[in-house]
Amino acid sequence: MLEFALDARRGAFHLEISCRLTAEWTVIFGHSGAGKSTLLRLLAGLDRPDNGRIAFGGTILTDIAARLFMAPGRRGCAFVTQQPALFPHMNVRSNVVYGVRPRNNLREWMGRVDEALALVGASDLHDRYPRDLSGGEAQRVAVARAIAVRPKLLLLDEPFSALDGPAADALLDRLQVWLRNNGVQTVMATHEAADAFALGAEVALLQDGRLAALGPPQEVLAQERERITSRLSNRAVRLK
Amino acid sequence: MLEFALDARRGAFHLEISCRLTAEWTVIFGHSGAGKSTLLRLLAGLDRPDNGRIAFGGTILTDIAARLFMAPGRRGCAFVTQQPALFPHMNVRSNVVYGVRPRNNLREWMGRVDEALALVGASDLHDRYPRDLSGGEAQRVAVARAIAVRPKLLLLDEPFSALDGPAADALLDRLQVWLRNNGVQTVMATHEAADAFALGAEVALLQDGRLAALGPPQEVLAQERERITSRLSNRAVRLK
Amino acid sequence: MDWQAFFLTLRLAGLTTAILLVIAIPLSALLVLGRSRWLAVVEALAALPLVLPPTVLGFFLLVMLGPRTAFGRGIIAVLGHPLAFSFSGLVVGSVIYSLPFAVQPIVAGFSAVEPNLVDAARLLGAGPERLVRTLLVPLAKRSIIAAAVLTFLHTVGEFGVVLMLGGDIPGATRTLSIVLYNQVENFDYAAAYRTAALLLGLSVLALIAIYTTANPRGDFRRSRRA
Amino acid sequence: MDWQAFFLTLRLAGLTTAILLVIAIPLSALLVLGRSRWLAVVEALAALPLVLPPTVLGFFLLVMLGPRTAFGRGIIAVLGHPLAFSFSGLVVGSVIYSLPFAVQPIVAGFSAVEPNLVDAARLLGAGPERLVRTLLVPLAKRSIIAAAVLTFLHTVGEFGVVLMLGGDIPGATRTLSIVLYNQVENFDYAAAYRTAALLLGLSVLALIAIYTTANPRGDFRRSRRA
Amino acid sequence: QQIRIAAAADLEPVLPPIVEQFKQATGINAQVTYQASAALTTQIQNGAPFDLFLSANLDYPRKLIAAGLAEGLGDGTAGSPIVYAKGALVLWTRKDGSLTPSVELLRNRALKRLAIANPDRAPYGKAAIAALQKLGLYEALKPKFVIAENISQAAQFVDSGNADAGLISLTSAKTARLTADGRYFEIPADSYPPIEQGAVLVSRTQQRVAAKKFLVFLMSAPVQEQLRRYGLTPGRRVP
Ligand SMILES: Nc1ncnc2c1ncn2[C@@H]1O[C@H](COP(=O)(O)OP(=O)(O)OP(=O)(O)O)[C@@H](O)[C@H]1O
Ligand SMILES: Nc1ncnc2c1ncn2[C@@H]1O[C@H](COP(=O)(O)OP(=O)(O)OP(=O)(O)O)[C@@H](O)[C@H]1O
Ligand code: MOO
Ligand SMILES: [Mg+2]
Ligand SMILES: [Mg+2]
Repeated sequence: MLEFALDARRGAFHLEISCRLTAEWTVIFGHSGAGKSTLLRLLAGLDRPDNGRIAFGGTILTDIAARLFMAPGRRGCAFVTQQPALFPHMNVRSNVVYGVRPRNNLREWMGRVDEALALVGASDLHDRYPRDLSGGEAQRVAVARAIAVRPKLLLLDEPFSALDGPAADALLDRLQVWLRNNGVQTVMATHEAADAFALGAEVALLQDGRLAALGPPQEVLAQERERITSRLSNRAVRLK
Repeated sequence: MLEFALDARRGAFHLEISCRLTAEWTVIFGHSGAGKSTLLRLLAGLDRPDNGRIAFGGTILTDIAARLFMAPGRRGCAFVTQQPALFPHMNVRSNVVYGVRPRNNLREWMGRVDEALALVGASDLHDRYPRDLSGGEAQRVAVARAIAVRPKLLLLDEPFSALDGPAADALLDRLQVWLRNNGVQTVMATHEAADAFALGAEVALLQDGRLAALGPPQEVLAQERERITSRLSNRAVRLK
Repeated sequence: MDWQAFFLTLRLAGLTTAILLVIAIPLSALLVLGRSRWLAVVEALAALPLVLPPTVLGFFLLVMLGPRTAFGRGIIAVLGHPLAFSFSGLVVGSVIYSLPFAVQPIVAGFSAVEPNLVDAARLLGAGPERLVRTLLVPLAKRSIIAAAVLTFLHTVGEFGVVLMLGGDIPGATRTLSIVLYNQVENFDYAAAYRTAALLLGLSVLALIAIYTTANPRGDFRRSRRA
Repeated sequence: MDWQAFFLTLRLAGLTTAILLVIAIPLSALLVLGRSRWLAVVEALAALPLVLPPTVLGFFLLVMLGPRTAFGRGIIAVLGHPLAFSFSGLVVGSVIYSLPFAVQPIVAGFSAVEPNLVDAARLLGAGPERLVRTLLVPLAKRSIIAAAVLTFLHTVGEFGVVLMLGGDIPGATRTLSIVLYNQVENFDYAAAYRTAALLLGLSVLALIAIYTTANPRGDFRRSRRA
Repeated sequence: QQIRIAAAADLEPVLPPIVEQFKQATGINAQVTYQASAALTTQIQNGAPFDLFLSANLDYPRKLIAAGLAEGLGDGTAGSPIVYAKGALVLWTRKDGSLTPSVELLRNRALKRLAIANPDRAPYGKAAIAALQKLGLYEALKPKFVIAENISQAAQFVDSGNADAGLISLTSAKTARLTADGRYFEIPADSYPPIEQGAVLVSRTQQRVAAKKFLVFLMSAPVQEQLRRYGLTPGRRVP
């Protein structure tokens, strides 16, 4: 269970959100600039809020009033940022293995890397260097690197924006099964409302730094649904 | 008119394409790893092919046999790369104005910047630095920077992957009008087949480094259309 | 404190640093952006002045700039006097000796600039000159500061070349390092300690000022969003 | 050619470079990753050895390490002899004098590493030590090479500190720079030219080897795809 | 057996054959470090492991004696350094220049730059100033001085053509290198106080006997006589 009350200013932008996420998979939905990345960075511990606290599974990750701040690497939390920040001087295997612990069991190591890469469909990229990957390949490797650490909490910031719809859907499905089996709570920022439905995820709707709604997609995206369906039908019509 | 015959190897990947693009707007469609970015980089002059030539509007841009290679900045061509490579030490205005010439007319300068930023809906970002932009904002600024130079040929590599569908559609519509008015030929890589229909663009379908088909979307995406419409309908159904 | 020597030293170090930045920035850009294999040789040559003891380098310069070489005679014909024993001579000597201090960090700094950004600038029509001015220099700012600090401080402390080429002429070539050396050699330790303390004190203050503004700590390390 | 002096010099320069990298890498990491305002002061102090003429610095070290200070007497009590006039003494002097050549470029190099990558490593649980070893050092490779080259070459050419602190004892403190200086002082120019030519020749070869491997030109500047 | 000698830089052309002869005669190896006398004095003050110090003047040895760091054996007492040689000052020019060394040259307007050694500590520099003052030329020549760290550097200033003439030591002028390219004129010995060079035993030496043997050898008649060849006048006789 992830619980937080956060208050953070970035220039004119003001993020002020307080909520409790209990679902296995939460989708943070919102337009460009709504504050999705800002929120995830705070949760991951990459930034500090001006005020507020974050607790996950009973552990306090951030508590400004109590001067508590747990380092990003200690939160049991993995974060796939919007730009896949792969280490350019390491090949894909070394990137994926970077966060794996303990570091003394080579077979365990290699096993985890293979599992993670297979899951994202990047098994043949082992020896490549990041600059030799396509945009979508880099994103998949970044996801593999995050799940290889076996986090308790996984934060994803538009992780499949460089993949086409079918590929992203297939990947999400596989990922969902794996994460469920491994008991990982996931929070994913996206601007694809359809993802929420496909995943059967809880939806947190961000608007301008506030939480506009929280609940199942059918409720939260009621308005949005109209717009999306009409657009989808339009397109479907145009396609025909 | 853009005409090229290219042969380039990158590790095990082999790009071999020869075609002539005459449409105002061409969409390069293909799965992740199909070779979209590789092709655009060759057209922009960021990479050299192993063999082949590129000609645009009668000018030869690249001709390996004849040892001709025009520098990227001289091709009358702007390129929005898949990662928006904004200059981190300059604010948005300075980024957008960077390629504008001549550099002696301040009003012209400012006019162009304002026009470009307005077109992509980023007019309020003038004074921001790149690290203070959201993912979608950065992409829009990158597009503004490219069109501010008034290119004859515009290359876009998944320029709106960080925007939600409606926002991307609206932007594409505005951009199409502007580009038409300014007589710019555009080549855009995307994995959203729907874009091709929306734009009424010609489609070049890439598969594994080869040109699988070239023509109007209705023809080229015949197979693809089936998959897409069924998926769209599925989703539309799930949404209901 | 010999204030004349103090200001002479400042002038020498300042001028040397300025000249070296003007030389080292384009040279480093060439080394980083160029593609010829010969550039490794140029880069190696640019590091060489360091290998020789400064007094020996000073001696070679003394001979080379003097009237016994065609080069030296050319200079004398132009200036009307040999470069040695003049302020300009010291500048020439210091520039040559400190060249590696400027080139090495700047080459490293330019090499670290994201190639993606260089590509972006090229696409927008930037030629080499603009690339260096608007991209490499500001993005390698920290390396350029390092180069300037190394060059400046080293010239302040420079002694061997100055000793050889200078002739200890007050107001022209008597720098603070010579004064300090003379104080030590003449067993005037009290004066030497005073001079050294002043020099160190001023340097520390200047450096703290530079480092506080150059690295606004915390902020500098802020990662990019999104 | 005085081969004893030659190998002594290599040993001194090699050891000094190794020690300085071991000191400068963690120090630079602290300066770059730390957040305290006092770090600007530390950074300033680390640049100071340059300000003093090497002979004067050598003199201060000589006095400090000698039997006339409590510190020096302590060292003599431990070692049985003063640090000065021994090989270890030269190492100490060279390390102190060359500190800025190592710290300055490395700090600049570390500063240039993408904060996004540092964040990514932290998220994956890397502590400071791992961050430095797996990320900062390999990504600032070019700056570390610059630091090593500056330190090594400068120690080869180092003269003032060695002269003062060494006492020119063959096999212990007679380095090539002293030999070369003595040859020049003794009007034995032919020998001086030979020694200098050999030194320069070897250095050029070594440097070309370094720069050809460190910067595979063209390839190095290849931009990231996608 | 081995002794370590700290010797003034101007002895570098002089001492090597003497050391060789000493080794032949006694089997003792003398290993010499040549540096400016002032630097050597500083080093001895701070514990340098030398057994003997051959300075280019008397001041530095006296200073060490006063500090209890060295022992003189001159006059048969421990109180004063042994004067092992006296130096001579010469005016030196290059042969290929238009100037011939002479007192007249010092008055010549064509003389633009005159190299001297640092008068604060180099004995030849002190002597040069004294001589010029005696000749009444000091004020006129002062703006033309270029000051070198030591005699050998003063010679380099002239030898490289950057200075027109230099007041240097006879020992330098007599080296093969400088005789080949230059001419010298000996400054009259009565125009400057004698350049006496003193030797002392470093107090903390472990090689007292061997070091004294070297001093005795240095002061022996044949060796003293030999010094003339290198441009030094023999010092006083050993008592
Ligand atoms: N330092 C700053 N100064 C001003 N505004 C800022 C600053 N930092 C962030 N912002 C603004 O905060 C808003 C939220 O940014 P955030 O990156 O969280 O958006 P997002 O929801 O992730 O958008 P996207 O989908 O485009 O990635 C944006 O409008 C951004 O411009
Ligand atoms: N140096 C290389 N070695 C091996 N393979 C390479 C190299 N460079 C590129 N590739 C491969 O070439 C293929 C085409 O890459 P490209 O970036 O053009 O794909 P793309 O169509 O843009 O994909 P995306 O939609 O994911 O961005 C990819 O499979 C990539 O892994
Ligand atoms: O031998 Mo000296 O002490 O350099 O004149
Ligand atoms: Mg975002
Ligand atoms: Mg791509």
